[in-house]
Amino acid sequence: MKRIKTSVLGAAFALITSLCSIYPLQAQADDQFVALPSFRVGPYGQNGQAFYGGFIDYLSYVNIKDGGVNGVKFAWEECETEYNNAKGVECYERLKGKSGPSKGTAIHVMSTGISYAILDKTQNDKVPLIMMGYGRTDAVDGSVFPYAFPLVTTYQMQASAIVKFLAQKNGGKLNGKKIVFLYHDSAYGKEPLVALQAESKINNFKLVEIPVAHPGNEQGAQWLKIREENPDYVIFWGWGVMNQTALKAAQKVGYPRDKIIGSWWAGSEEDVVPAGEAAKGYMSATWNVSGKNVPVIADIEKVVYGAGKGNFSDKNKIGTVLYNRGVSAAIVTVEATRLAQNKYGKGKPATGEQMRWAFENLNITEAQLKALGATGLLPEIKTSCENHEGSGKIKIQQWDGTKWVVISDWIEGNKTLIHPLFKASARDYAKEKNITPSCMKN
Amino acid sequence: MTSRTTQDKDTVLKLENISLSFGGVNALTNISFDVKEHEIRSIIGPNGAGKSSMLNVINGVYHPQAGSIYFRGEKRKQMNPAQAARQGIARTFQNIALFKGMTVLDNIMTGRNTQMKSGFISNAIWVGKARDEEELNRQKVEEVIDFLEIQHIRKTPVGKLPYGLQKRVELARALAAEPSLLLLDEPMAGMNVEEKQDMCRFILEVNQQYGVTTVLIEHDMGVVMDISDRVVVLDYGKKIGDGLPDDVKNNPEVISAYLGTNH
Amino acid sequence: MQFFIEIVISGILSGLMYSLVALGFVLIFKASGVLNFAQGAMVYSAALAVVGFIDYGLPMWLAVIAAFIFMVIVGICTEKFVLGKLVNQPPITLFMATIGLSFFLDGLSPILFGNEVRPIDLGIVDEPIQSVMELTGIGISKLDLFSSGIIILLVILLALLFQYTKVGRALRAVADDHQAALSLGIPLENIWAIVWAIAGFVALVAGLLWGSRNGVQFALSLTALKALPVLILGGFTSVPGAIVGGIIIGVSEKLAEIYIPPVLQDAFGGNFGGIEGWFPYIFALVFLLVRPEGLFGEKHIDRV
Amino acid sequence: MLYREAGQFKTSYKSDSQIFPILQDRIGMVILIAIAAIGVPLFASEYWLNAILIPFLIFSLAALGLNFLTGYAGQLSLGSAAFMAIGAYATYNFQLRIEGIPFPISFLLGGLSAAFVGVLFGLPSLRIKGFYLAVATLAAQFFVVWCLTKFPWFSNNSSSGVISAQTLSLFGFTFDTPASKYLLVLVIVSGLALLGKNLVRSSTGRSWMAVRDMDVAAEVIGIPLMKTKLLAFAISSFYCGIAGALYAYCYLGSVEPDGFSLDMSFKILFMVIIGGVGSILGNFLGAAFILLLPIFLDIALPFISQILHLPIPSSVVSHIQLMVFGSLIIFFLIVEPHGLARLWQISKEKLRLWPFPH
Repeated sequence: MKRIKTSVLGAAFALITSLCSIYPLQAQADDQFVALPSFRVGPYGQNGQAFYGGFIDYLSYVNIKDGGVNGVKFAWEECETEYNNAKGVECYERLKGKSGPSKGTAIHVMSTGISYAILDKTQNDKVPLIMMGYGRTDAVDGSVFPYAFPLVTTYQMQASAIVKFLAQKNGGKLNGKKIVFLYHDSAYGKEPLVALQAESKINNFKLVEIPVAHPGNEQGAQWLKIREENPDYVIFWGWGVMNQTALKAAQKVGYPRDKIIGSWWAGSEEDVVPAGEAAKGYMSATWNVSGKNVPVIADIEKVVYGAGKGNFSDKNKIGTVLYNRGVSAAIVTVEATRLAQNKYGKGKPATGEQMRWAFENLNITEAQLKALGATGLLPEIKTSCENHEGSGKIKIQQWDGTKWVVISDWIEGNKTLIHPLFKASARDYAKEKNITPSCMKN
Repeated sequence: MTSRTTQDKDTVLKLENISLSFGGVNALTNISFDVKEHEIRSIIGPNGAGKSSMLNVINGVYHPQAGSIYFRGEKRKQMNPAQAARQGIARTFQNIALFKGMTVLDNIMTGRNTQMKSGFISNAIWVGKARDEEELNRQKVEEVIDFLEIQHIRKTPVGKLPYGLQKRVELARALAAEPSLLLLDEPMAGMNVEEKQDMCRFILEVNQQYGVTTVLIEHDMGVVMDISDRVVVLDYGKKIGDGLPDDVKNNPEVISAYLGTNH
Repeated sequence: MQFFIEIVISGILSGLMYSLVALGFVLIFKASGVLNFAQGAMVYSAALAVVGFIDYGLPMWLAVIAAFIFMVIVGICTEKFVLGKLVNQPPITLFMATIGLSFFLDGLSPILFGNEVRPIDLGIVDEPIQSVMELTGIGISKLDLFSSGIIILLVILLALLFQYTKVGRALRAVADDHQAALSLGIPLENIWAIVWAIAGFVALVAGLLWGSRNGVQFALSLTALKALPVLILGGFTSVPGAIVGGIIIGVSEKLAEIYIPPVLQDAFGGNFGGIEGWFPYIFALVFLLVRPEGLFGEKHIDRV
Repeated sequence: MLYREAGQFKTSYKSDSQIFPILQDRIGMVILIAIAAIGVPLFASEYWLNAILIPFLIFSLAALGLNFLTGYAGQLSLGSAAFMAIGAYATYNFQLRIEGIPFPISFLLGGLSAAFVGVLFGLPSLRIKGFYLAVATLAAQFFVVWCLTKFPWFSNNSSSGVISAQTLSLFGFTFDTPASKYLLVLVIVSGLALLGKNLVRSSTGRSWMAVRDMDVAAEVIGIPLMKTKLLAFAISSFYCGIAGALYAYCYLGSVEPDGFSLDMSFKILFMVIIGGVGSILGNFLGAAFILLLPIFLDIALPFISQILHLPIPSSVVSHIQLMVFGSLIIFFLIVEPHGLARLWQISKEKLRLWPFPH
């Protein structure tokens, strides 16, 4: 016993001392470093795997195919956050130390919670925080959040766009209709509330809000309630296990799935496959299409996996919604890098400040997307200081039991209604933190 | 509710027709006896006679269904053990009830707890009031430690001590409270001869030097007859004898209880 | 009214699902006085094992058997390497050990069986029974009904086991009094190993039913949290307690989830849904204060 | 040879009841404090300050809080994180709603709010014990988090329920650099740790331990159970509350109720178990261990996999972490129920004799 104890003690101290020797290693000075606090385990690990797999595959694609941007290769490092805020912060601190001269090109955390937790830090460290389809949405106002970018589109705009879609289905109006909003009871699920409340006023439909406590693997009561309410549609803001549970529960109470329309975090293969038959007919929003028929996705499979540099051992995730979303996120990041180099000098990695400027002056046109072989994969993006969102467009897709089928063109949310909401909340934030809103020139 | 009674001053404790039962099972039935100042009062009887229950009634661990208890003339139906302790009733237990996780010193210090007044805030700040108080009580405790000759084990965790010493520490804890009435539940059970002799010596000294009234439960007849002033005999929860050791010894009922039923 | 009935029914059905998990706790607690927090993790592991073995190419029935064997091994190892080493430790220590165990299992099983979310198909579509639906307008889930049937069957099975088999008698003896059992020459280690195996089996059944309900994913190990209030209510040592407690919890939480939030909303404004998370605990807690020994647990007196 | 108390005689009870009776320990402590207060801020990298040292200190404090309750007073609690949440949110609201309140005051008030709620959820402990109580504390865990999520007032009506901490400034000095935040945390934590140490060696601590070891006997020697238990709950929650406030203000900067999850409560419990139940030092050792272990595995396992030429995907790494966690808990409970603190003691015993075996 004694021996064991002392050996344990030895081990414990060895561990601690060896930890003291960890010092953030510098990345290659001439690389463009991308920090990826990713998550591949824990309750949401599935979603993380697909997204970051796609992201990394595209970066290696760019490295292999055209040797990076103007010869500047991309370097990246992952750090497992398990979707946990505290771990996210630790990862951020660890990765930012490694980013060398190009101090954190851009950081993608794919977690609203973590993005909130590191928002201020990224601000101080001058690292652009890219929140594509998640995170602090009032960061759309770049004069208050110069370094935060809720790119492509936000929860509020998405909700508004979904309402618009439903209106279109009903010949343009939703008067007297009843819509249930079933949401994950967290920052993620609550963001759209303001938008939907506003929409229900102007479109005068009845909005019924039903929250589901984390993790949401028990929704019996909620769905009974829905069945009692018997709404015309259910707008569904689920995440992780909550999604397939909801579809199952809907089936359990016999609520038609084709009247349920989910957010883009409730619209991936990972969400519907486990629900099996129950998921058939279910719709969801998305800002990127799935499938391998997009040229760039096919090319990635050919080039990257051909070279044996793929991020996945089995390729079945390629072309899934979240994989393609990862690719889309990477495309935007790469294009920003290109833009930054064009302004601040080709052939050398861009700094955080320079990347910030690039993200704030993005203009990814249809032509550009075509050139990249990403036509229709994601919408056009044009950002400015007033608009860190850049698009606000989504498509609606439907699960046919085997794959997601896009059933709409790009739908834009009601900007004139939603963006003022962002402005207001950004102003409050500025007041609370006593920031004086001002646009950065470069 | 309390009421003055007309009994003579030097009766410390008086029990009148105490009855106690657990879910229909009678542990004590209609028992009365008294304890006088400075005496050593022994309670004897076969196993399961209700001796320990008797002590538990006296210091409020059990609450009798019937009967009344007079402590220093104050009548009480029942009280909780903490109150009893504050009124100066200390006790030891049949099977040792020390605080296993703590050192001998700390165990005995807990005995002083009723005397320590400083609140947790001053305790946290430590310097000043709390510290002085700690020291004062530490001195008291050290006196007890010297008296019971356990200096050498001061800092040892009680769990590590042999049975005999644990019994002694438990006595020390009780004495540290400077009780006016001391209840000892088989303090010599499972001891060898020397240990018993020591323990007897301590009990007698406590009783004589400090004049502490003592109620003693003990199996060893020899010991009981030697040291106690008066003896109560219980059997099956009933009182079958009460008086001076010699009278009790010759009481036929008692003899039959001990010999007739061979426990 | 009809809606109310519907809520109660669905409450009863999902309550029985909680009972199933609670049952595992009770078995182990009865026999070895350990509150096995890892029961939830065992449910998760069992379900994962089933789908895992299916992925390895086994047919369903074989996968189930294989999973059962896996659970038995887990149980025996737990007894040998964890609890066996902790005899005569205070119950709280054992409890914390099982928390450790639950972490261990949560880590181990995904490595062995993969952590992709997968469905379990018992061949029953989880939808309301049409005939009843048309007749009364009340929706009763086929799967839930089926599950309840299984659970009741399981309980009867266990009851028989306890009543009429040698092992069962030994188990009861152990549950009543370890020392006495020892003196009767019943080898505790084996008994405990058996109990853990049975608990593993219960976990397996739970895993299958819950898995077919929500798909097999990490959240299955959170079913333990649903079972704990049931235990408080029913008492740690009573099988009927687990069943009744489960039903009470199931119904009360559903009713609460439906009827309390509107009241709060009128009082404070805002949205107060999602009280299922804590309601069972507060409910059980209040119940405890009134009746500390639970529904069927027996009172005990502190001896000095 | 170096570590010997020979020739150090105690001439008064004062000197005998010092925290560090042995000279070498006192010297060591002084050096340690010097390093922590001067060396670290000067030389430690931002990563070490922000991502390791600050959370380390904060969790040590939370563990200390839980240790009062579980380690000293013997009441197992699974709801520590909830009380951290209360501390954080209460402090936030005091800062927000009381104009120009100095932050130490609002921290104090935050702690007191946590203490108050702690007492409320402690009340059942008078009637129920052991597991029943442990499960009852889960009620606190879930209920508190729910309340903070549901009443918009707590998060100042932020649409997301997330609060972002105001900047701390005192007498014109703002704590915004990692180093300054670190020092602030260091001062508060070490101060509270000292108070805690005093508390547990005083009559208060003794009555806690008495209740823990045998409540009936404790009552018989005049320790009022109710008062003692509730005090334990109050002080424990107070410490957790302060820890929570620091967690929000000096570590994450913005928190949401769900952040204070059951996992966090368990994490804190493990720090107590592995560090040492019923020990002050243990909390620090435990916190260091539990926080550093995953980071260490993150970095070590890939190395190992390279050496052994077998690829370990990051998902497996985290699962292995879980397993290691679990095994360690069990291991410590079996081998050394008193945790790292006791191992530290043992090694000191050895040092005293070294180099002579006996």
